[in-house]
Amino acid sequence: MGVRRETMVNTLLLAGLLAVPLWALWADEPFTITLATRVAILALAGVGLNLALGTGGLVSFGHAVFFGIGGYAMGILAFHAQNYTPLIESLSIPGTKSMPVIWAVAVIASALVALAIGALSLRTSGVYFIMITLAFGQMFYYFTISWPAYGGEDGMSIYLRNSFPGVNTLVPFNFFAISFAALLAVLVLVGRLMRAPFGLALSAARQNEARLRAVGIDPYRLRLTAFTLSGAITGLAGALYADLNRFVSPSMFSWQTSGEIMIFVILGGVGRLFGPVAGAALFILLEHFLGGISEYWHIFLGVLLLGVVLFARGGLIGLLAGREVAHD
Amino acid sequence: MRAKSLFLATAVASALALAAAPGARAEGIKVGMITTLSGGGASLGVDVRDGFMLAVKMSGRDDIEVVIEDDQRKPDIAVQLADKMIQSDRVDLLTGIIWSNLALAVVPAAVAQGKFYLSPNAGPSQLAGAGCDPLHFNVAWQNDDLPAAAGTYLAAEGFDNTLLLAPNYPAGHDMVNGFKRTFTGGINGEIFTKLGQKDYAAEIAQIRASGADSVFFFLPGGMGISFLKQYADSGVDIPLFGPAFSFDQGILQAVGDAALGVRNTSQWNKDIDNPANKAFVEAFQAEYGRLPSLYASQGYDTANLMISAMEKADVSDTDAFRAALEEADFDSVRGKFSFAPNHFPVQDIYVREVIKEGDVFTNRIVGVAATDFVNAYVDQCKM
Amino acid sequence: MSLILVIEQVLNGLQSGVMLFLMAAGLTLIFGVMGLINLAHGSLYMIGAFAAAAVAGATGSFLLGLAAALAASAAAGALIEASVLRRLYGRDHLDQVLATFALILIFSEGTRWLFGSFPLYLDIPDWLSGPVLLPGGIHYPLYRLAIIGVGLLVAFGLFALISRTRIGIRIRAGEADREMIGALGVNISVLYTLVFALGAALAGLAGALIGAIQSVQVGMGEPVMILAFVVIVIGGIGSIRGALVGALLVGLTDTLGRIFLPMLFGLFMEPTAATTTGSALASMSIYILMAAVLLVKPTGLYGSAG
Amino acid sequence: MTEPVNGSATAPVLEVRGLTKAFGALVASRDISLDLRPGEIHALIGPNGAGKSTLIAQIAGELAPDRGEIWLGGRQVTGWSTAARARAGLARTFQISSLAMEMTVLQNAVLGALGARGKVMRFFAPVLGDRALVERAMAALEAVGLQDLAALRTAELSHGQRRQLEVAVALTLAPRAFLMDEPMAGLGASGSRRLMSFLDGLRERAPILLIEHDMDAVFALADRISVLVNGEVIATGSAARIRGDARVQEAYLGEEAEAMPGEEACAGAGGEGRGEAAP
Repeated sequence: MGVRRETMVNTLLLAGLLAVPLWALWADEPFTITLATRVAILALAGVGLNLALGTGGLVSFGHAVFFGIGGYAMGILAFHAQNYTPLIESLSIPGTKSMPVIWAVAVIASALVALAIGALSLRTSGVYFIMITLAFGQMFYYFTISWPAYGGEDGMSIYLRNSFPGVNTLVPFNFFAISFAALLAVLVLVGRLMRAPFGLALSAARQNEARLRAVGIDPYRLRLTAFTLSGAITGLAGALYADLNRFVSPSMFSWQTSGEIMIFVILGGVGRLFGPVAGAALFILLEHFLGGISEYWHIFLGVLLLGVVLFARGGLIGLLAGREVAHD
Repeated sequence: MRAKSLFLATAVASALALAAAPGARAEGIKVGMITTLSGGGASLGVDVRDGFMLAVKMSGRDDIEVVIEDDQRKPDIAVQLADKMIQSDRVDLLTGIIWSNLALAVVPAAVAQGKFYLSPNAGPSQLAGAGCDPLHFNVAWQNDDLPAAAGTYLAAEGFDNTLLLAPNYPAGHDMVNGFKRTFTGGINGEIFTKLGQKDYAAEIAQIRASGADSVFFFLPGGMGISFLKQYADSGVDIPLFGPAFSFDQGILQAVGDAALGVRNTSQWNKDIDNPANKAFVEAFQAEYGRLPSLYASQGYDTANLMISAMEKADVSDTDAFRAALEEADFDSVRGKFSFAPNHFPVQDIYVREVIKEGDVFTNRIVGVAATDFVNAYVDQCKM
Repeated sequence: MSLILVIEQVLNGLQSGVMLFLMAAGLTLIFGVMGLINLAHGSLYMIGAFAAAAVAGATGSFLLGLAAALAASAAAGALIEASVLRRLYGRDHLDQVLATFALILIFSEGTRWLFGSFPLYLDIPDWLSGPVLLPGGIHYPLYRLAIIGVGLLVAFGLFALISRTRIGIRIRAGEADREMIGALGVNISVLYTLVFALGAALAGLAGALIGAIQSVQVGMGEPVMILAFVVIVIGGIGSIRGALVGALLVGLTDTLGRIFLPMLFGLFMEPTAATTTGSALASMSIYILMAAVLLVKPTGLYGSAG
Repeated sequence: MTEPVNGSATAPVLEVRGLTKAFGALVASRDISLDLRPGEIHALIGPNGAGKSTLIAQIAGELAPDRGEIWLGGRQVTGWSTAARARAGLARTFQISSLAMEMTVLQNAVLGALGARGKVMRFFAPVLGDRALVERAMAALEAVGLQDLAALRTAELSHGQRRQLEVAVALTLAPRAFLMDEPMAGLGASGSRRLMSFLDGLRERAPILLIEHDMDAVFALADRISVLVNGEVIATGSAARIRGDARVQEAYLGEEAEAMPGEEACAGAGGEGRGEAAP
């Protein structure tokens, strides 16, 4: 019963996320479309983190690294393309304005970095893991601030949104559709993954590591794989987010960004496939709505967050769909 | 407001659609102000906003609508807000951004969409040189201006062994380069610190040991407060110079005695003797109960520039309005004010000294560093 | 570069390490006894600085300001412990991170709402200002020497408190076995509130002491909080001794790295590039240190278990 | 029903040779040697603090010995990880139920089957759509009598049912040897009896190294018994031999009577065993 109700809530969420920009298209409210695009992209970042954090129990306080790497993959490639300078001088590899290529680079780069960071960080656990991931985040943050080649703290602006074959990405709704499709695709993949042998074992690694070892499965490799996939997804979101803003900067790497991605996951419901979608939607809604009421809106955000942590542990999805039920 | 109910249920959303048809706008102008109103850098944004709104109020016009939003000093938020103001609020003109990195994120896209942007503060070199635009006007300074004027001044004063100190980020490098461009004396060395660093004991020890005859530093906000207090307490007596940012009205009270006597370069001070400035300083104090800052003066001038153009042209006539802005036919609180071909100010830059008036720390003008100063990027601008 | 400069920089590193210890000691105590990871520790530091600035500004007395800082931060600590954090002791770290992150938002914007956006003024008292001449011809600010003294005194006091006194025994018992201490009849919730208030007061003291030589403004606590976490992670979470060693390591690495890395790069690079690269690396140095320590000892230098 | 163990020609499945482990001055394992032969239940008993947990941890691979060797199925596994030993055929059950509580009963069993088969890095096909895995898991659940509760969340199981599930998960591994850490702990009298008869039949599938406090069960089930006192195996042999061993009576049984007064009440006939052992 609970399963069916959660499915219903999830479907409604997706339908809402699709319906609002459709309405905005009709009502000629392009900014509403931009907001919905932002929700889709941030939700995607959250889905990435949720794989590590919710399913795998890996509380990463450094996912901004992957978000930023995705963003900079877009920024650097597009920067070279718009200035007609080669990406790598000696090989005369050019930059590109093509989204699929940028995504591929973003996903691969962030996966590789996640693999490296994960391989080192997963030797620790608990609070140490939280803090070592934070430390890696800070390293990247200070590195990008003081690295002059790509703008340092100023970041980089891209004057035109990148292109996607057969789609005019400058039309807000088209870019929303691209982002929404990416979110859907990743949701489907992660949903399958959670039911697959890998997902079962990963979830067991979070719930009871000793049990997993006792049946002959080594949790380290599972976790490292999960962390890498998680970083790759968040990296893809970073590339899309950079394209939404046509801008990248070191703030994508800041620890507050890591905190915010975590907030999407918690607000929506840890470990729930659609939690980050609900969380990101709620966050953007709050930011937009409370931000208009008072410049001190962070106080309300703080109180709300506190309320969710203390009293509504299943997050928004938990409130709407009831207690979590084991996946079939 | 109408776009804000985004994620209520779909049903509500479509109900709203009926009520949310875009309303017809009255004549006049709609201004979008994106500035920093929360977090550590909020005092600058508050001053720009207050200066701007004071000028709007004093003009007595009721056809200026200002939408003000807080960018939280985050570039991505600033971009979102610009999108919102352009797409949803349908503003004619944007202004308000404090920080160079936020301006670089917002301005190119805004002017590309045909909106005017009047900068009350940030003037990064990219927007002054190759990235200049007919719709972009800077009413404050190019980032290099104040340090370059300081370089001229220190050279004229005969300093020949200057140590340079700035945070390790683009604006810090701009400031150091601006100074070096005009300074003809010898450079003792350069120290770049971590952005946001608050303890300068190590750097001060280095300064003490350096044997320099002067120190030029750029440390905005809390960094400057910390540095000045620690420097004064260290007993090192090598004279300090800097651009106005570390000696601004909003900061000086927090620095206290430590700043007394330090000379800095600025295009404005409250004791510049002209009627516009007198009226501004009095009105600002009456309205807000504090002395105006450099940022407040820039916000005030920005609004008056805009109002002067409104009197000559309608903002919907882009070319006419741009021409009216280029004339800069308003009474600047700085006295003389005109635009260089790249739409950055041509103005005098003064040398100020920090003093104490009663209980209040403030500046007084002690000289002129440069007359009719033109920024260094004019030639790179093709428009 | 002279020996004097090196000694002076070591003193500076010591001073920043000692202040970090005040922050880290509270954090590690709270973690050790209650198992709570408190991101809002930086807010308590900020509250100490603001209270000191407000009271010192109103009364003109730095010492009264310090007292106010201790009182205000201890009270704020006790308040959040009793109202919010108490509910989080049994929870996993994720909930704690989130809840205390929420507290940061509330404290930061609340402080701005109370005190406005402009930085506050707090200065060194006259009797501690200016440099003194140390043996060897080093001019060193008296105030920084005083900070080192206060910090070492607090460290000493903490060690004494924990190893010698009844309350220290209770703290250690709480660390070892929460249920046992309950069985012993100690009122555990009062003990927890006390420990939290103590940790908060230490943070507030650090905030006030540092506020006098830095800027007192909203957001001042977060960078320090992150550093304090780096410290306790290096030292091993829950260990006071680890916090002391970690704090000094971080203080020295940061200070010496800032000065000597650019010089090192200057040996084989042109000056501007050397200072840029050197200071970029210096700004990452403590995080590199932390990652390195954790890779060798995954539970920190003096840590027992994750 | 099982062949007598003494003088058996079959090679031991699990063998511990000269295992030593010290924590500072405390020697928790002192030159321990024992083996587990096909078809037998070998019980390991000893008073609290004798070093049973340390020994299990070393056999399972959670703790590295200072000296000594562990052999499993003819291979030395001393340096192997826990997971590698499990893959090599060592199935353990935990003293305190160690299950994934948020999963269903079936999922826990499937996890065991998955571990036995390997190939965990499968990302797309639903694990519960894999008939071979599910059948293997269901067979194990049926063996312990949990088949009707397969869809229940594990957290909702009773204590006794969780113990059964522990055993079922171990069964899915089709192991060479079972390592069972107090499987009867906390079971009522009838639960213990059922589990005893189950274990009695289980030894045909694979031998069991049984750590157990319930003396009644130990003396009824075990083919051989080893007695661990202060980190040392002071005696190994059949139930009868252990009952008659003077050192055991002195060092262990006397103390046990003092140290664990509840044992008698809990294990009903516990006194009987001691009574027989008494001179």
